[in-house]
Amino acid sequence: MSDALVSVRHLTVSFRAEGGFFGRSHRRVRAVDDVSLDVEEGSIFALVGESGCGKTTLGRALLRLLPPDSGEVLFRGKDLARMAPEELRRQRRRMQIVFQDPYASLNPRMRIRDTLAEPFWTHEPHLSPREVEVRGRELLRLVGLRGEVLGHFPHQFSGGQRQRIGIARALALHPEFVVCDEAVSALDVSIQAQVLNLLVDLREKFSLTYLFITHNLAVVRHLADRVGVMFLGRVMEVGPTEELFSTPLHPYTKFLIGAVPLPDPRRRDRERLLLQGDVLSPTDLPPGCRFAPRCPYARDRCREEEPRMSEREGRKVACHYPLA
Amino acid sequence: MDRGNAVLQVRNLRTEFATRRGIVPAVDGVSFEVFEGKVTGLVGESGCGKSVTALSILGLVTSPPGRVARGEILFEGRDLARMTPREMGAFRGRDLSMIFQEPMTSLNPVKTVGNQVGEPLRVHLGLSAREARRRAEEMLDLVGIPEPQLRYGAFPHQLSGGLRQRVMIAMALICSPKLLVADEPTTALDVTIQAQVLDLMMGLKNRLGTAIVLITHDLGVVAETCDDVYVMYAGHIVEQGDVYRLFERPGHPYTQGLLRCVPDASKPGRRGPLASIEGAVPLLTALPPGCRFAPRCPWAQELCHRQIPDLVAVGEGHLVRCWRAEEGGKP
Amino acid sequence: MRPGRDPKLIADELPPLVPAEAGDDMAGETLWGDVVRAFWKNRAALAGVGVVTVIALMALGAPWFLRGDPYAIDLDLRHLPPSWDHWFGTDHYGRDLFTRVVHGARISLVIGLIPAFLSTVIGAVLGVVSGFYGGKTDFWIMRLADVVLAFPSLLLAMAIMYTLGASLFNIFIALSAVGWASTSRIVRSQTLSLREKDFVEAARALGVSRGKIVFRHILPNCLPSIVVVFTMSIPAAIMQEAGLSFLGVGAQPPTPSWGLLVSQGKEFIFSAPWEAILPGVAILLLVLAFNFMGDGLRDAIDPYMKD
Amino acid sequence: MGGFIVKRLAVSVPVLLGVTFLIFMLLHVVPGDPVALMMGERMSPEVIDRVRAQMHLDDPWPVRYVRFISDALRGDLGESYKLRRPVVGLLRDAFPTTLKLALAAALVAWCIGIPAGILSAVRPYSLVDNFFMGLALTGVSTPVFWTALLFQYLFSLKLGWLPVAGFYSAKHLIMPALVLGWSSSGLVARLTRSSLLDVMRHDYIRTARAKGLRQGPVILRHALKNALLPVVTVMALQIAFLLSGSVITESVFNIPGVGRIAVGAIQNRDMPLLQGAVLFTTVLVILGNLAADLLYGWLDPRIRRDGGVGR
Repeated sequence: MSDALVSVRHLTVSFRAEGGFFGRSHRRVRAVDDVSLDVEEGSIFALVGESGCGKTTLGRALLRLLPPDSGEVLFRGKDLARMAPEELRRQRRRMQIVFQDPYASLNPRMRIRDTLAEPFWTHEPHLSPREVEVRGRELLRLVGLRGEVLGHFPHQFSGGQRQRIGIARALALHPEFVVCDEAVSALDVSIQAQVLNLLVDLREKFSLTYLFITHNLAVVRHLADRVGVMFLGRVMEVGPTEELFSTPLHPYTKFLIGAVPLPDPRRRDRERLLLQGDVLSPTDLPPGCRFAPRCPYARDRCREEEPRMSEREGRKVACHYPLA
Repeated sequence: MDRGNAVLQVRNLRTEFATRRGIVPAVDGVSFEVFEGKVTGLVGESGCGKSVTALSILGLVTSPPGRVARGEILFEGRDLARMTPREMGAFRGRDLSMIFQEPMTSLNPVKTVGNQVGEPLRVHLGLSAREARRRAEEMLDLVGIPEPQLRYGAFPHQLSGGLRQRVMIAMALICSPKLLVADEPTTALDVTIQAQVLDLMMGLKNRLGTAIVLITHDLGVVAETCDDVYVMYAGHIVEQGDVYRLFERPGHPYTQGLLRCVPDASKPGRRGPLASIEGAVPLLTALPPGCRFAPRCPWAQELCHRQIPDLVAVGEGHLVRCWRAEEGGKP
Repeated sequence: MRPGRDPKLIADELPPLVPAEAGDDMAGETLWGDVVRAFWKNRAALAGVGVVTVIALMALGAPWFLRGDPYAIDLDLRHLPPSWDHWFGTDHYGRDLFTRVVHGARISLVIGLIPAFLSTVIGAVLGVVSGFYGGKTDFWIMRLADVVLAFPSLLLAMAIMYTLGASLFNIFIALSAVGWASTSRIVRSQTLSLREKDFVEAARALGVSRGKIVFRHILPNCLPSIVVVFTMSIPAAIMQEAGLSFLGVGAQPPTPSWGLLVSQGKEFIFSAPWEAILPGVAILLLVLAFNFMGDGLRDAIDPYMKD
Repeated sequence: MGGFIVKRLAVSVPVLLGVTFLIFMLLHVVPGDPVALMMGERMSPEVIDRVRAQMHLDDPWPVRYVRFISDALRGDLGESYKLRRPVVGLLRDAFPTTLKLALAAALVAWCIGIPAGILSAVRPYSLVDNFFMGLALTGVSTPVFWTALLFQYLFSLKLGWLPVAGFYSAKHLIMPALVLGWSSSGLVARLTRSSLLDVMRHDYIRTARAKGLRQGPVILRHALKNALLPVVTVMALQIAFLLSGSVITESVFNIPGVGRIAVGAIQNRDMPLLQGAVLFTTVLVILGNLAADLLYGWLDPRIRRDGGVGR
C-alpha cells in the first residue's frame, strides 16, 4: 500500500519466559508473532484483543520502544528496526504515545511545566525558557486546561486531567503518528467521552494518524477506520470497521463482538454467543490454529495446520474456514 | 407495587469517612430494596459511593476511618447496622455474601482454593473437613471449573482470572445465601470471560433463588442482567426504577448523559463526536449546596444550585432526584 | 447534553475524592512540604530531633562551655563517683567522664554522618546504575553486594580494620565498605520498578537520553527512599563504631570514643559501675534518638514511595 | 521445588567464591610482613626469609589464592601463629558453644518479638502498640556490650543470681542469651508488626471477613502465615546477625566461641586464625540464607509449585 504511514512486515517480538535455571530461561514467548499491518496516513487504526494478546507489545514495537526479534517497522518507508540510535532519536518527535494509566504516566516529582518542557529540551534545545513556558501554556489550552496549572504536580489533578496532560506532552512536537495505548480505559465513562472527543478533535487540527490499542469494542466501532483483531500474538483479521463488525470473517472476531454487553435491556434475551474455555497461555501454543482449542467451528485441518493470512475483497483473515 | 418479598431494605444509609479535610459522607441518605430472586443494580462512576454502600451492607467498612453513621439495613427484618461484629459474623458468608472485583488479590495466596471454598461450611455449619471437601468439590463443579477434584488442591496463582472469579462465586454461594453482593465482579476480566461469568451468575441465581446486588459502572452489564436499577452520583441515589423503563426513559439529566456516553457495539458507528458530560464529579469535601449534579447539568436553574431536590415519582416505581423531574429532566 | 466540542476549561476542579483514598493525606503542594508536615505531627520523632540537637549543640560547644580537658590525667581523682563537680564521675586516670563523654559525642556524630553519607552515596549510585543499565553491569554489582552481605557486618569491618590498622579514619572506610551493599539493593529494586513506569517510557518515546532519564526521572523518585536509608544508617554506623571501639579495633586510647569508654569502664564494672554504664547511656540515647527520627521520617515518606 | 533448590545452590557458589576471594585479598595483601609480625622484629632477616619460603609466601598471589582454596576444600585452614594448632580444630571446638548461644538467643528474640509484633499489629497506634514499638526501638538501639555489662552488674553482682562469665553450665548461657536475644527481639517485633499490618490490608483479608470469620480466626488462619513469610527469612538472617553479634557477647562474657577466637586473633595479629574464623562464620551465614530461602520456598506455594523465584 503506497499511502501507509506505518507498515509492519513480519514483525516478531519475544520475551524471555519466566523461570528456568538462574531465572533466565532460554525459552522465549512470542508476544507478537509474524505480524504484518498497514496504518494509512490520516486514519484511525484500532487494534483490539483480550489481555495478553500482544496488542500493547505491538504498539511499543511500532514506536521502537521494544526491539523486534525480526521483521520490519516502516515509518514513511524507513525501517525503524534497523535505524542508528541517533537517527532514531531524531525520528522520535514524529511518533508519540499516550498511555493507559494516568497515574503512572506522569513523573510524580515533576511539575507540569517540566513535564511539558521535556520534549522541547530534547528536540529544540535552542528555545529559551520563556518560549518553552509559552509553548507549555499553549499545549495546556489545547487540551482544555488552564495555563496557570503549569506549576502544579500530577497528584493535584484528576485522572481525566492527567490524561489531558499526557496528550499535551505527546503532541508537543507535532508528531504525525500517535499510539493511544488504552488511553481512556482507566477513566470514568463520562470522562472517557471527553478525552476521546479531544483526541478526535486534535486529529483534525494536526492531521494525525492514530493507532488505538483498546479492548473497548463499542468505542472502536464508533471511531476507528480500520480494525485489526489480535489473538495470542497473531493478527486474526483486519478490515474496515463497519464491515468487520457487521460481517466478521474470523470466528474469534464474531465471538469477541458477541460478548460485548449491550446497553439495551430489550435485547437481553437475544441469542448469545458464549465462547467456551479459558484464556490460553502463549507459552504452549497448539500446533495448528491457535484459536482452534476454543473455536466451536474448528475442524481437523485447523488443529494441524496453521492458517495463513489471506486477502479477500480488501479484507484479510487468518482462518481456514472464514465465516460468511 | 408487588414485587415479591424484600430480602434487604436499606433505609436512609449514611456512611462517613474521617479525612484530614473533615468528615466525608461517601454514602448519603441512600435507600433501596432488594427483592427475592431479583438482580438489583447500583450504577455510577468511581467515587459515587456504590462500593461503600456494598461494604456497609456487609459491615465491612474499615473503621477507622469509616463508619456507618445513620440509617437501617434491614435483612429479613433484622437491622444489620445495629448488630455487634459477632452477630454480624454469623450472617456474613452464610445468609449474605460478597464477591469482589479483583479475583487475583481476593483469594488467599497460601491456601488452596478448595480449602477457601469450603471454609464457610466449616465456620457456619460446623461441617467436618471431609464433608466440607465433598461439598466444595460439588460447588467447584457447579461453577463450571473443570476437574474439580484436581483443582481443589490448586493454589490461586495456578488459575486464570476467569477461573479465580468462578472460585470466588463458589465460595460466596456455598452456604446458599439469600443475598449476594457482587462488587464489579467482571470489571477485571476480559470481555469473553466476562460474558461467561455473567452467564454463570445469572444461571446460579435462577437455580438457587439468590437475590443479587450488582455493583457496576458498566451500563451494558446492567442492561444485560439487572431487574431494578439505582443510579448513584456523589453519594446520592439520583434515579431508580425498573431496568426497561430506566433505559428507555431516563429521567435524570445524569442518567441521560451517562446513557448517551456509551456507544452501542451492535450499531454502526455514527462517526461523529461522542456525547459526553462536561466537568467532573464534585469533591466529597466540597459538595455543592444544591443538587450535586447541578454544576455539570446543562439545564440547571437557580433553584438547582440552591437546594437539594427530593426523589420524585415520575412513573410506577420510577423515582428521579431532580427539580425538573416532571419535565423529564429537560427544559 | 452537548457533545464535547471546544473542551471547557476544567482546571479549577480538583480530583474527586474517592472513598478508597478517603484516609490519605496526599493533596498538598509538594512532596517535601507534606513530609515535613506529617513529620511535625510525630511526637516521638520530634523528641528524637530534640535529643539529637541537644547532643549536637553540646558536642559543638564543648570547647567553650566545658573548661576541662578530656585528656587531663589527675591520679588523685581516680574512680570518683558522680557528684556535682564530676557529673559522670571520673575514670581510672582521674579524667572527668562527663567531659570525655561530651567530647566523645563529636566522634559519634562524625562517625554517624560521614560513613552513613558515603555508604548511602556509593550504594545509591551503584543501585541506580545496576537497576537502570541492567545486563552485565547489574550482574557484577549485585554479585559484589551479595558477597559483602554474606559477611556478618561486624566481622567484615573487623577484618578491614585488621588490614588497615585501627584508627578513626579507617573506621570511615570500613563502615562505608560494609554499608553500601544493602543500600544498593534497595535503590536497585526501586529503580527496576521505576524503569517500567509509563513516565519513563514516555521519556524514552520522546528520545530523551539515558543519562537524562536517570537524572530527571529515576533519581528524584528514588530520593525519598535514599533519604530514609541515609537516616537509618546513621544510628547503625554509630553502633558499629561503638562495637569496633569496644573490641579494641576501632578508635584507640586515649580518644574518648564512647565504645572505648565503655570498654575501659568494664574493667571496673563492680567497683565503679558508672564508668561503663554512663557512656553506654549516651550511646543508647543518641542511637535511640536517631532511630525515632528515622522512623518518623520513614512513616512520613512511606505513602509517597509507593508511586 | 527441586529446581528451586538447585537454582538457589547454584547462586551460592559464586557468592562463596567471592567471599573467599575477598577474605584472601583483605588478609593476604596486607601491607606489612606477616612473618615479621608473627616472629617479632628482632628475628634475623635470613630466618625470616627462610620461614617465608617455607610458608610459600613468596609466590605470586593468584598461586597463593588457588592453594588457599584447595587447602580450604580439603579442610585445611592452616595453623594458628599464636596457638600453634590447626585452625580447623580450634574452630571445631569453639563452634558448638557459639551455636548454642546463637540458638538460645534466637529463641529469646522470637519468643519476645513475634508475640509483641502480633499484639501491636492487632491494634495499631493503640497504647499497647506504642508501648511495644517504643520498647522494640529501644532494643534495637541498645549496644549489646552495654546490656551485657548492665546485666552482669545487676544479676551477678547485686542479685547474685547468675554467674558473671565463663561457659560451664546451662546457667552460664542464660545471661548471654538474654542479652543477645533482647537486642534482636526489637527487629523481629517491628518486622512482624509491619508485615502483619501489610497483610491485613490485602483484599483476601476482606474476603475472609466477608465469609463471617471473626478477627481472631482471620488473623490466625488467613493473615499470620502470609505475614510470617518475610519474617521467617529475616529470622534465618538473624542467626547470621546473632553469630556476628556473638563476637561482642562472647568477649564480654568470656565464652570460648568462634567470636572470641576472632577477637583474640586480631589482638594477636594471628592471620590464619582470623581468616579461618571469618570464613567459617560467613559460610554459616550463607548456609543460613540458603536455609531461609528454602524455608520460604517451602512455605510459599507460589514458589513451591512453580520453581520460580517469585519474590
